[in-house]
Amino acid sequence: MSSHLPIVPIVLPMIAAPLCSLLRRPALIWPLTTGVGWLVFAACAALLMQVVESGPIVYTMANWDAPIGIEYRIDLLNAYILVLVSGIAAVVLLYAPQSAASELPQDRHHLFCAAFLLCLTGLLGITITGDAFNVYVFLEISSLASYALISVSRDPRALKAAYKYLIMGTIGATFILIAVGLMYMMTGTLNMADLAQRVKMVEDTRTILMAFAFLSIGIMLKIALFPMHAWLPNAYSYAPSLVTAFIAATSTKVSLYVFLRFVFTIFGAEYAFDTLGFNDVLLPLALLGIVVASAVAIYQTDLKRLLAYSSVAQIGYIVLGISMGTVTGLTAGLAHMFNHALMKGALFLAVGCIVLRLHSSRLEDMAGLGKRMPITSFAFVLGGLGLIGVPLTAGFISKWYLLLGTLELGWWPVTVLLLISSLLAVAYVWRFVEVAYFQPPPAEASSDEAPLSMQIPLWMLLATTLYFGLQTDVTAGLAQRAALWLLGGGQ
Amino acid sequence: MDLIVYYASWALLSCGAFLCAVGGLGILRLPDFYSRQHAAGITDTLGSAFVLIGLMLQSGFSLNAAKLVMILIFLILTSPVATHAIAQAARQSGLEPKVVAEEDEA
Amino acid sequence: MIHVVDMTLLAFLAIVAIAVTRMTNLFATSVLTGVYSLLMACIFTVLDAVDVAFTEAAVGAGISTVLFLATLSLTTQREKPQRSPNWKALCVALLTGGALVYGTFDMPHFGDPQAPVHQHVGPHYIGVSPTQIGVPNMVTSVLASYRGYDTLGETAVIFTACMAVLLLLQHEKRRDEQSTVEEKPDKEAMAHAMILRVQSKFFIPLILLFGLYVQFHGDFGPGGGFQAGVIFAAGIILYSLVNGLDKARQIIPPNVLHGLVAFGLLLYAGTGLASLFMDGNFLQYRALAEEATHGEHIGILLIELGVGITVATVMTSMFFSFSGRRRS
Amino acid sequence: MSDALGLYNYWIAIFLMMVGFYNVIASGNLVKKLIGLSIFQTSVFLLYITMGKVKDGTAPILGDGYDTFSNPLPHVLILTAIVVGIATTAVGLALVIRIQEHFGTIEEDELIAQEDSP
Repeated sequence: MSSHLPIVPIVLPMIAAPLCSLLRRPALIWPLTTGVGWLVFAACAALLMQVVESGPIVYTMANWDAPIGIEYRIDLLNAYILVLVSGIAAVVLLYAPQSAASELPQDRHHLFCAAFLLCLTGLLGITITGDAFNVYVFLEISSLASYALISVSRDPRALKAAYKYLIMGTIGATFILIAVGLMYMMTGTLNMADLAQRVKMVEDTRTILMAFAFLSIGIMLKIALFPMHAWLPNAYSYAPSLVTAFIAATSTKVSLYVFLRFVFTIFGAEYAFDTLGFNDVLLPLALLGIVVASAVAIYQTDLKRLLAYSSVAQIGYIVLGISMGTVTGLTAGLAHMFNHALMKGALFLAVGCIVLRLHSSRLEDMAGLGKRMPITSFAFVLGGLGLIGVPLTAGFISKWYLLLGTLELGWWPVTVLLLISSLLAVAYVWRFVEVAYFQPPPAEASSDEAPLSMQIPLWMLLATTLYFGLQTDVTAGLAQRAALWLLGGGQ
Repeated sequence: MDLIVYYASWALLSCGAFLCAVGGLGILRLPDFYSRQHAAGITDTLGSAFVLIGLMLQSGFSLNAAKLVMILIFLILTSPVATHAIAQAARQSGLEPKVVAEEDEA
Repeated sequence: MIHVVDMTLLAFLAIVAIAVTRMTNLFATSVLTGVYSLLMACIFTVLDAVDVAFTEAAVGAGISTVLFLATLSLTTQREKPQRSPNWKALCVALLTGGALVYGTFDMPHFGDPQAPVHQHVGPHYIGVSPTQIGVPNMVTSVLASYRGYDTLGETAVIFTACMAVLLLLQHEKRRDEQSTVEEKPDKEAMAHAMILRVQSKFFIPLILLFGLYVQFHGDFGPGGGFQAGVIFAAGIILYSLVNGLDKARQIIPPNVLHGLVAFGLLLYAGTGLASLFMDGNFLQYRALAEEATHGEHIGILLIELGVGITVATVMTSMFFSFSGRRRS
Repeated sequence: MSDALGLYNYWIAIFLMMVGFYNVIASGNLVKKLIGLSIFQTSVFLLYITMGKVKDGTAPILGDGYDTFSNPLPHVLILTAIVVGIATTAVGLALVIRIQEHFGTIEEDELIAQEDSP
C-alpha cells in the first residue's frame, strides 16, 4: 500500500470534508479535522523523505500513462511545498477550535471544517499534480473554499473583501485557463513533462508567447504581486484570524509554486529570462512592491492590515529572488517562501490570540499589551524580528541569500534598496512595540493570556522559525537543491 | 415521391421561418407587453410546429422523427402555459394593458 | 454550409453580448445571459461538442439564470446607469484582446486536421478508447476514466460551492423559517395558478424520467451525471416554484438533501478507493472486475451516479438557500 | 484572406471574451460584474471547443458510417470548466445577497462611499 502514499494528502481531506458536513457536532468534527490535518502532514513528510532519498515519484491515476491520463509527479520542489502547506494546516488546526469558537457562529462549524479541508485539498492538489489543466481544477477548489472561509467572519466587510477576491481570483484563473488552452492548442498535450518537451519545438510562435503572458498575469493576480495585490489587504484583515493565518501562509505560496513550475519546468529559464527578458518585468514589480507596500504598512492602524501589506512586500522579496534567475537568487526565493510562511503564520496566530481577548485588531486598542498579554506580545515581537531579518531568525537566512544574490550579480542599487526596506520593516514592527510596551494599559484592563491550546501552536511555529534560523540545512539546503534542479531544466 | 416530400419539407421549413421572423418583428414593434406576448405566441406554437414538421419529413420514418414528435408535443403543452404564467405574473405585479385612448375615457 | 451557420450564430452572440453591456435592466440582462448560453450551446453542437452543448444549455441557460433571477428578487432590478463608457476598462479590454488576437496568427486554422491537438494524445482517445473502455461515447470515456481524476476534482468543486453557499446563506434560517411559513405561504407559491399546477403535475415525472434516461444513457449518447443532475434539479426547482418552497422542503428535507450532497462525492472517491483494494491504482476501475471493460463499466456507472447525485442535490440546495432568503 | 477564414472563430471568441471582461471591470453593479464574468468564461469555452473541431468530423460518439471524429479532450475539459463556472457564479451571487443584506446596496460606488463616511 505504501506505493499509494502520493494520493493520501489529496484524497484523505477530500473524503473527510463530506464526512464533516454530515457529522455536524463540533465535538466530533474538530478532532476529525485536526487528525486528518496531521495525517496529511505525516504523509507529506514521508513523501519528502522518499524524494530526498530516491528521486522523483510518479503516480499515475487509474494507471493510464502520462499524456493519456493524469499523473502526480513529485520532485523536490513539490515535496517541499507539500510539507510546508500541510505543516501549516496541521498547526493551524490545533489552534482552530478555540479561535473558531469565539469568531464563528456556532451552527456553522461543520461547514467551516469542510471548507477548510477542501481548501487544503485544493492547495495540495495544485502542488502535487503533473497536469496543467488539473492545476486549474484544484485551483478553483482552493479558491472557492477560501472565498467561503474569508466571508464567514463576523465583520460584514469580509463579504466585500471576499467578493473582490472572487472577482480578481476568477479573472486570474480564467487567464490561466486561456493560457493552458493556448499551450494545449500548440502542443496537443496537457501533461507538464510532455509540455516541457513540446513547447520547446514551438516556442518561437506568437501563440506560445501569449500563453506565457496570460499565464504570468493570471498567476500574478493569484500571487498578489504588487500592482495586482488589491484583493489581499482587505481579505486578510477581515477574515477570521485562523483563516488569515492559514491563507496568508499557504495560498500565495502555492500560487508562487505554480508560477515556478510553469516558468521553469515548462517554458524553461532560458526561454523566460534570456529570450523574453522576463526578469526585466519581474524585477521592477518586485522592488516597487517591497518599497511601496512596506511604506504603506507603516501607516496602518489595524494590526492585521499592517501584516497584510507586509505580506505584499514579502512576496516582493520572493519574486525578487526568482527574478535574479541564478541559483543563489532562486534559493533565496524558495527559502523565503518557506520562512515567510512560518513567520506570517506565527504572526497571524499571535494576532488571533490578541483578537480573542480584545475583540479587536486595531492598534489603538492594544495599549499596554506587553503587560496584559506578555507571552503573546513577546511572540509577536519575535515574529516581527524575523520579518525584519534579524540574525538568528529564519528571516535572516533568506534575506542573507537575497543579499548574496544581488552582490553576485553586482546589483548594488538593489542591495541598498533591500537594506532600506529592512529599515521600513523595523518601522512597522515598531508600531506594535511602541503601542504594546510604551503605552500604559487602560485602567480597567485585566491581564489575560490566551488559552494554552492557542499558545502552543503559536510557539510551535515560532520555535520552527528560530530553529531554521540556526539550522539552515533543511530550508536553505533543500531550497538550493531545488533551485539547482529547476535551473537545470527540472526534468 | 421523394422529391415531393423534399419540397414539402422545405416549404414547411420556410413557412416556419417566416412565422418566426414575423413573431420576432411583432415583439419589437407591438406597443405593450400583452400584445407582444401575442406575437411571441406565434413563434412559440405555429412557427416552431412548422419547423418541426418540416424536419420530420426530412428525417423520414426513424427514431429522430419520433424524438421530433415528442419535442412538438412538449412544445404544444408547455408554451401556452408559460405564456399564461408570464401574463398572469405581469397582471399580478400591476402591469395594465395599454388601451386605446377613447375607451380609456369611457 | 457549416461556416454560414457558425457565422450567423456567432453574429447573434456578438449582438447579445453587446446588448448585455448596454442594458441597465438587470432582469433583462440575466435573461439575455441565458440566451447567450443557449446560443453558445447551439454553436457547440455545430462544432460537434454535443455533450458540452447539453451541459451549457442546462447549466448556463437553466440553473445560472434561475440563480441570477433569485438574486435579483432579493436585491435590485436596475443597475445604476453609467454616464459614459469606462475608458480605463475599455483600454484594458482592448489591450488584452489585442494581445490575444496577436497570438492567434500562429494558431492552426479552424478545423485543420493537422493541428497538434489532433496529432498527439487526441487520436489515442478516438482510436483506442472504444475498445479499451468499451463505451461508444468517447467523451464519457475520457471524462470518467482517462481523466477521471479531473472529474473527481470537478465534483469536489461543486461540493465546495455548496459548502460556500450554505456557509453564506444558511445561518439564521431556523429563526426565519417559522415566520415565513405563517406570513405568506401562498403568495410566492402561485397556488392560485391552477393551470400551472395541473401541468406541472404532468411534467415533473417526465422531467425526472428524462433525467434518469440521461444519467444512464451517457455511455451511448450525449449525457451523463452532470446533465442528468441538472435536469433532476430542474424538476425539483419547478416543483418548488409551483407549490412553494416549504412543500418542496417537506418532500426533500434539508437533512436528506445535505446527506446526499456528501454521499455523491463520497461515492465517487469511494469507487476510486475501492480500486485500490483490488490492487489497482486510484480510480483504476479496470481492477474492479475480472474483465477490464466490465470493470470500467461498473466504475463509470458508479462515478456517474456519484456525480449525478451531487450535482442534483447541490443545485437543489443552492436554489433552496437562495430562495429561502427573504428581503428584510 | 485564408487567415481570416481559418481564424475568424477565434477572433469572435476573443471579442466575446473582451466584452465580458469589459463588463467585469467597468460595471459598478455587483450582479452585472458576475454576468460579465460568466460571459467571459463562456467565451473561453468557445476557444477550446473551436480547437477541438476537425473539418468534416462528427461528434465523438462511435456510430455506423462515421470515421472522422472531433477531438473529445477539449470537450471533457470544458465540461469541467462549465461546472467550475456555475460554482463560481453561485458563490458570487450568494456573496452579493449577503452584501445587499448588510449594506443595503450592491453598487460599488455606494459601498465605497459607506466605507468612507462613518
